[in-house]
Amino acid sequence: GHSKARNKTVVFDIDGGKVAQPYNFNNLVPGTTRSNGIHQAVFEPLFILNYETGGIDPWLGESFTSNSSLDVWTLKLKKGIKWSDGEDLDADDVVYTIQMLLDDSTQSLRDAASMQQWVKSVNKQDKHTVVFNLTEPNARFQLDYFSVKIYGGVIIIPEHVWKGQDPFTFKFYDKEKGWPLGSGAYTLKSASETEFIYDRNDNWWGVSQGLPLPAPERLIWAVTATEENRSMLAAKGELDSVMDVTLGAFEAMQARNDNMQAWFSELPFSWLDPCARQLSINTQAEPWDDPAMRWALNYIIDREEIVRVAYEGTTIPSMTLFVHYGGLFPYIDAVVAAGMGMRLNASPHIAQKIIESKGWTKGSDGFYQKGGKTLEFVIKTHEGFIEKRRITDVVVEQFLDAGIKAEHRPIAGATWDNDRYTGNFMGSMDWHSCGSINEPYASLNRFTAKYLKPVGTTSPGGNNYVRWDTAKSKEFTQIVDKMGAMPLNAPGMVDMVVDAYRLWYEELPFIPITQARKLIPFDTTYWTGWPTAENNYNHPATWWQSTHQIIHNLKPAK
Amino acid sequence: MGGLTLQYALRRFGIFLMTVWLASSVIFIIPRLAPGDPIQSMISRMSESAGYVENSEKIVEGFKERFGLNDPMYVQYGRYIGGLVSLDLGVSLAMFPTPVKEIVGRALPWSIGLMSISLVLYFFIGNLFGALLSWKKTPFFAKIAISASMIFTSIPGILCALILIYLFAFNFDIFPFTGSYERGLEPAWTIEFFSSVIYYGTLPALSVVLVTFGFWTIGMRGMMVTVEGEDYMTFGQAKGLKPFYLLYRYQVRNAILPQITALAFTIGTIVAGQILVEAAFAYRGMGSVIVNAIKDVDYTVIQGTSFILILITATSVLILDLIYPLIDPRITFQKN
Amino acid sequence: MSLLTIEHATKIYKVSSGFLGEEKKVRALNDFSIVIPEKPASITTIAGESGSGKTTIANLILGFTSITSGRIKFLGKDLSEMSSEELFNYRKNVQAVFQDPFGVYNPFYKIRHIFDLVIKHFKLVATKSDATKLIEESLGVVGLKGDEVLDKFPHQLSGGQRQRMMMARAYMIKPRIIVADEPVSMVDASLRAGIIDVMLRMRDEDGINFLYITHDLATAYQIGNQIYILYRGDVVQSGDTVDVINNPKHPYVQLLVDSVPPPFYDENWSKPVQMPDEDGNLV
Amino acid sequence: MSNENTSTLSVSDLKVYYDSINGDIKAVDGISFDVKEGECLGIVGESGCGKTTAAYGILRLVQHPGKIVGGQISLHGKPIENLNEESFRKIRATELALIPQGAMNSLNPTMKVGKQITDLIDTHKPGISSSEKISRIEELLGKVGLPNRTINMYPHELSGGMKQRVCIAIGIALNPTLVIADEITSALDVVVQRLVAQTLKQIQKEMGVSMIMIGHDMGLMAQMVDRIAVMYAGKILEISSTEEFFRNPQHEYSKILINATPSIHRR
Amino acid sequence: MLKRKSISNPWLNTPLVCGALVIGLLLSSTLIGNIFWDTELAATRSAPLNLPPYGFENMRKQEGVIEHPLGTTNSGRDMLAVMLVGTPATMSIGLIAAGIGMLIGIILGFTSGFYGGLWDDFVRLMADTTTTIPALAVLIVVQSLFRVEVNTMAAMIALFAWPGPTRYIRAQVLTMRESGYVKMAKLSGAPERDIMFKEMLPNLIPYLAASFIGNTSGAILTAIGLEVLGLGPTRMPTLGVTIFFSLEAAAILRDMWWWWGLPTLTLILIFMGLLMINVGLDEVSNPRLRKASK
Ligand SMILES: Nc1ncnc2c1ncn2[C@@H]1O[C@H](COP(=O)(O)OP(=O)(O)OP(=O)(O)O)[C@@H](O)[C@H]1O
Ligand SMILES: Nc1ncnc2c1ncn2[C@@H]1O[C@H](COP(=O)(O)OP(=O)(O)OP(=O)(O)O)[C@@H](O)[C@H]1O
Ligand SMILES: [Mg+2]
Ligand SMILES: [Mg+2]
Repeated sequence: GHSKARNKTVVFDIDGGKVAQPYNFNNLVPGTTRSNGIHQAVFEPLFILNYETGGIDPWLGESFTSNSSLDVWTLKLKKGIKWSDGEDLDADDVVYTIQMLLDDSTQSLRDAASMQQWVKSVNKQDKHTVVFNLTEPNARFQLDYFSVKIYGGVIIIPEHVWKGQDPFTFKFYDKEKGWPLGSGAYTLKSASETEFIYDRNDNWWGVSQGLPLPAPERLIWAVTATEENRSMLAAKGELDSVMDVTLGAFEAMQARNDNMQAWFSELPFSWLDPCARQLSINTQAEPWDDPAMRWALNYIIDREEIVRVAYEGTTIPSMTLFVHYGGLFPYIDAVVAAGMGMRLNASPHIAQKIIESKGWTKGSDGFYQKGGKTLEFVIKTHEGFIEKRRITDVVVEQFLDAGIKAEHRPIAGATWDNDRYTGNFMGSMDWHSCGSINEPYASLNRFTAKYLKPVGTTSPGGNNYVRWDTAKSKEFTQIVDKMGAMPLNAPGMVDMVVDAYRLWYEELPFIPITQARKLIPFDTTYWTGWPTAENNYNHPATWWQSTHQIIHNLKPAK
Repeated sequence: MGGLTLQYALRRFGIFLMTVWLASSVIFIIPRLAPGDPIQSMISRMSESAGYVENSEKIVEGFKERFGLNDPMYVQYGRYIGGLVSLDLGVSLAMFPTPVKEIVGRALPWSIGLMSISLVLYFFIGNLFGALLSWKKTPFFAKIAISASMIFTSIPGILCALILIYLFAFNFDIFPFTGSYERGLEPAWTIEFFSSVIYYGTLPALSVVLVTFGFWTIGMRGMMVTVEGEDYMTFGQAKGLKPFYLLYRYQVRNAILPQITALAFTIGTIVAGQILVEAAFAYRGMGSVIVNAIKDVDYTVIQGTSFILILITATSVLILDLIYPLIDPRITFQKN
Repeated sequence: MSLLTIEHATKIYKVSSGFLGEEKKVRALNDFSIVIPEKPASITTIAGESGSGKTTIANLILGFTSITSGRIKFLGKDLSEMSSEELFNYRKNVQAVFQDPFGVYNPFYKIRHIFDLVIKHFKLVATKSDATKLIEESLGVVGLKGDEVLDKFPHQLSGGQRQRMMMARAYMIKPRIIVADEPVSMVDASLRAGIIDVMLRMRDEDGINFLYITHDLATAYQIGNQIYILYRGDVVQSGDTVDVINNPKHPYVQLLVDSVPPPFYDENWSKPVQMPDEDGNLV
Repeated sequence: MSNENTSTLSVSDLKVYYDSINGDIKAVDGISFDVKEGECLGIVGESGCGKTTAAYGILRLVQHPGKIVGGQISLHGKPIENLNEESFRKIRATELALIPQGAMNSLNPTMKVGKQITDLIDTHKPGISSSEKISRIEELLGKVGLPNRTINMYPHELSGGMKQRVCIAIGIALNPTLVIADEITSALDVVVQRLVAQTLKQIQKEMGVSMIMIGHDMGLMAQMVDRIAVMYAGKILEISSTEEFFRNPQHEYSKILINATPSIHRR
Repeated sequence: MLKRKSISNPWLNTPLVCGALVIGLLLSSTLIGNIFWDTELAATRSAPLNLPPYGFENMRKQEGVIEHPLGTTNSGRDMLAVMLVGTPATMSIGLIAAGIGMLIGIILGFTSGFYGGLWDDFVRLMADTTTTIPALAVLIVVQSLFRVEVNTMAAMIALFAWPGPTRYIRAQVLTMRESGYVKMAKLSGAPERDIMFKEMLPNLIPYLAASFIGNTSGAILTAIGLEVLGLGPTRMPTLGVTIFFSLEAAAILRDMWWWWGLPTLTLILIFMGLLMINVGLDEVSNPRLRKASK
């Protein structure tokens, strides 16, 4: 029997088409896929950031603490961790992994560049303790790289397998040898472009430590192609966990399968993704280099209409540039209380006044003109992201109504990135204030002047590619830099955020639009215990490495 | 056989090489016309899921160096053509370090399999319907049915695929939704595996056939009308030949010749059309390879897969040229 | 001075098989010479079996194909050395009537088109009314009326009418010589006589020379002054028409003469004929 | 007119029209004639007067938009115009054979000559052994003066005269009662023309078949046929014996035809 | 001489006229639509979302309203307006692409056939090469890199639509070059340009028309192929774009048949119309069917 009973199996879907490289599990090479189940079920993280509590749950790690000056961090591993081949997973593996990243002179291995930026040296203290000496203080060292803040983090690799391999070409795949090899409760049974099957490893290390084995005997990650297809499979009960779908698709599934559920049991159904959506504006391109003109755009944008039309009500408008997570509420509240909350609805008449005050007049075609030039605004989007395309479609209509000749241009991801990072754009619908989850620094930091690059050269890491470069931005940078050197959520941080935020708010280098939603349906026909707003042990992003938690929480229905 | 000389074969092969070379050069140039590079795209994909990637410019530089993307264009071109000659399609940029040959090699058999089965079907059905449509003795209701069935021609392949999935997989439970063979089966030379492949391939093949056969029907009908007017058809009738014999041995036999030519010339287009259908079924063929490669601006994979398509068309035209005198005795190699 | 001279004309067609192709050579005409005197106007017949090179001669004279070796002279001037102006003038003086009375008409246009073309490009007359007069006059020569034919499409007329209009067109240009390549072979017996008659009248009344190309010895016998008989690109016998036909010397000429069916009930084909074998040798 | 018993084919008042938007084109407009046993009847007339259409009318081969509007046709005195399609098919080539106009295109270009004769035999005389078939075909080719290797040749490998002779071979393959030869020589050059005509005449005499010969070459007609019918605009103007016709043509048109025929014997 | 009645204009046959009517109607639908409908409603957010056509119910049990008789999409586009606007847009892609392809074909086909020589070899090699390039793959790349709107997209498609006409026209020119009327025109002193475009070209008109129609449907299909991949124009709701968004929103499973069904039906209508025109043109250009008028 090649198939296991349906009620012992959990089927997850992988969207985005076939997995192009199914037989390469070298997660250090940037191109490889890891959300094909391998980092959800096999490669375990050290810690998992809990989006609901704002705290950090231990997984392989027991604790990760810093000295008071924030430049020496000590990792303690749990005891008794074993690789699935029975070898110990201990400080040696951690040191080996980090050292390999530090040794990569090309900095092209995943995480190599960030480790080299922050880590001066890494040392084993004892079998379960590793000490990291940082190049400079970093309050977010554990959070950013080892706690699945978003998607995943640094993955510890088995020294006894990797030793002597070329980390660039090693595929970490050999059925005979039992590769790929992880410490998780599952091992890979088979791989192909369209599906990955994992079977439970009953000798999982946790058992010896008194932890229960997860209930599912088999996990499958299957490529399900189109939205239509995916929805039909789910409606038929052939998928237990579906990645982000549209509201309509979810309703259709629910109409045919009573057991479909999502984060909320009613509108907006969705869980909020950490990357809120924003309209970025090139602050060096005329006429949008004028903050007043950017404000005019903001006055035209009707966020409620965007939520209603582009999202069919499945998300909420952004009040600030932050994502609406509990950990950020103190800052959001303070900013709003200071009168800097974004408006829900449009005030086109204010926009009109601003634009006209800048010498633009409406021509016979209904568009503003000045000196023979029409007021144009081109928004580039990533061709593959329907959600952003739909927001843009609505925004374009709003701009057109207000007399701005707006145009939407979805292009290939690589070109889109290149255009933005080199400043070859006017507007872009994206999510690049993304970063803060439980503290405000990460998002603000991305727009500081230290990342500024002239138009034509690439902005580092896509930071401050809007090229915000004014007196106020310098002031903003000073405040944010100060925040960076303080421990997480230190006292006084709220006031600093309000100060910095005011500088940003006045010049508005990008316009927050909506919160990003992820409508993630689960089927409770065979399995219960999926994360929901009520059973909120963590968030439901099943393509993240935090999915280990979900799998361990599943219970057979009946 | 009309004197197939070595000289002719060589000359024909020369043309083949030249077309392949020219077409491959076009394929080399086009992706490089736009800004944006594959490494950046890779980073972009990482940031889609991970929020943002720190120090990505370092990664980009490192990889550009590794892949020689900083070399002058002519060096890259030389390397590319040199690689093609030794059938080395390079290493995927987006899926480093997998060789393109391996990626394509895994997908190609599935595509070719799907293509050949559906090709036989739509070519047969299309021409049969075209012949019946123009034949006097075809019952009227059959002609109506054939004409009606041609509406599929105007439906986009991917939509047709989804409608089929909705009907046969979702509503009637007859065929599977996606995939190429049953979950958990290991590819092997067993009956079980093969029947599974056929079972899973039915809907994809059906989609391709449905949206394609109409073109052949239309073409065949036109050719049949032309041939019907030929003197030899009247003479065949005067010989008192049986109507059906006259139909297939006289009319169809001659009408199908231009269809065969057209088949060779359009094979690449048809395969390209199949891409969308494959994508709809998450089929293991070249379809999703190409679609993904394009999304990631993976030059080498785009070039590699396009090169395969170019080879398929050029080879089929070459084969056609070499065997055409067998199909049409009037053509000799010396005339062109 | 002679009107038209062909000296040792040889034509070899190169049949290439396309791109990078090898070449095959077909010797269509071999060392052909002829002299057509300016006066008196005459009809010179070129006869021979199919593929013997007759049309090749016509094409060479009309400049549709280039000569491989030898020369063609018009009033002493070599055709290949003519300037484009002289060539244009040559065109005016050397016209043609072809075998197929259907193919020479562009089916897209009305009959009038063939006359308009000539008038326009050769600038024969200045005004529209002059043009009409000229056309009517030329049509008159071949026994047709303008309003009967000019506004019809070619397919609406009979083969005989179409062929006579071709004569009228050539006549309108008033050339010195008309190359008539099998002008009657696709026309019915009953209409043939009319066209032959027109040729005779044009020769006798207007002094137009004819190069009459045919495989039909019977008509040649009726009207021709001189005859050249071609066999596989070579002239096998030439001379006065009546002489040649009455005294065939070369075996092929004998065969040709023998093959003409006597159109009378009381005269029979004498003996069965024997075909040349595949290599073209006469048995 | 002729005696019932000895007439192989008798056609009376045959009408074939072509449909057109402006009404019917009366291509054959009520023609009547007989062909006696072993006789050769010539039909002459200008191009487009309806000769081919008449032949097709007799063989029921008129293609759309043409249609047989009326007329009685009997073979050996038995009417055949009411036979159903299948029975009529069976008498084609076995009783009424056609040698088509335009032999250049009358042979299936993708079939070897031998096969084009065999398929005829197979259709009408199934069950003949293949060796017998081959000897029959070789005999036929011999009759029309073609070498045996012609069997394995494709039509495009043959010259016009050879193709015409293959058509003759096909026409006479099943010893038909009546052969209709439609302008079989008009596309050939004089020498070949004569050869083909002689061959046909000889075969007709040997086999004693009746024949209708269509053409417009008066010289050839004079040599070949026993009686001549002159057609003009879909009608038959006169039918008379060849001798009578040349001596004493009844119609103006007939006189033109005769006088317009040049000769190398009188100038 | 037999009196031959000429058949009335062959261009006026039934299929041709019917097809032309259908196509003409669809092409002018925006113009006609503007009279009785507000085609601005085709824009995003101009109507309530997800409404079914009048007289039907959607999955949420909402009833269709007469203000949006053909229903709406999930981004609030009125389907009637979408169809009125999108149909001619889709068709114009086909027409422009086929037109340009045809034009290139005419120029290259005529010159290469007429002059022969190296130029001819070159054109043939180019045509062969272009045929081997997988058009869809190249178009996907170009479109996803540059994202062009309707007209430019049509022009790009045209870059792959010329080898067919070129090859055919070249073959025809080679035959026509030897024809009597071309020789006559030469003998009448006509310049080469006149011979090509005044003597030869008119005779190809029925074929050119038929091939134009065939290429139009081919180009429309190519465009649709790009659009259903999400690579179509943005604001303009062409049929393919509409289908793309419907599939992105699982319209089939949501029973929103009007969303994907109406554009599909229109596509079928377009193709049937073009097919009828083609059959009609066959009657014009097929010598056998035309014999009657000879
Ligand atoms: N364009 C050409 N290319 C190659 N060979 C040619 C060409 N034109 C004629 N020939 C060859 O040259 C020879 C003479 O041909 P030509 O047309 O002059 O003969 P003809 O006497 O006019 O014959 P017909 O009586 O059939 O018209 C033939 O063998 C023919 O095949
Ligand atoms: N398919 C057709 N449609 C309409 N009219 C036709 C068709 N075929 C022939 N005709 C007309 O019928 C008449 C007789 O044609 P037919 O072919 O029988 O003449 P024919 O005497 O055999 O001429 P030819 O000597 O040229 O072979 C002609 O006027 C012709 O135009
Ligand atoms: Mg000739
Ligand atoms: Mg005839």
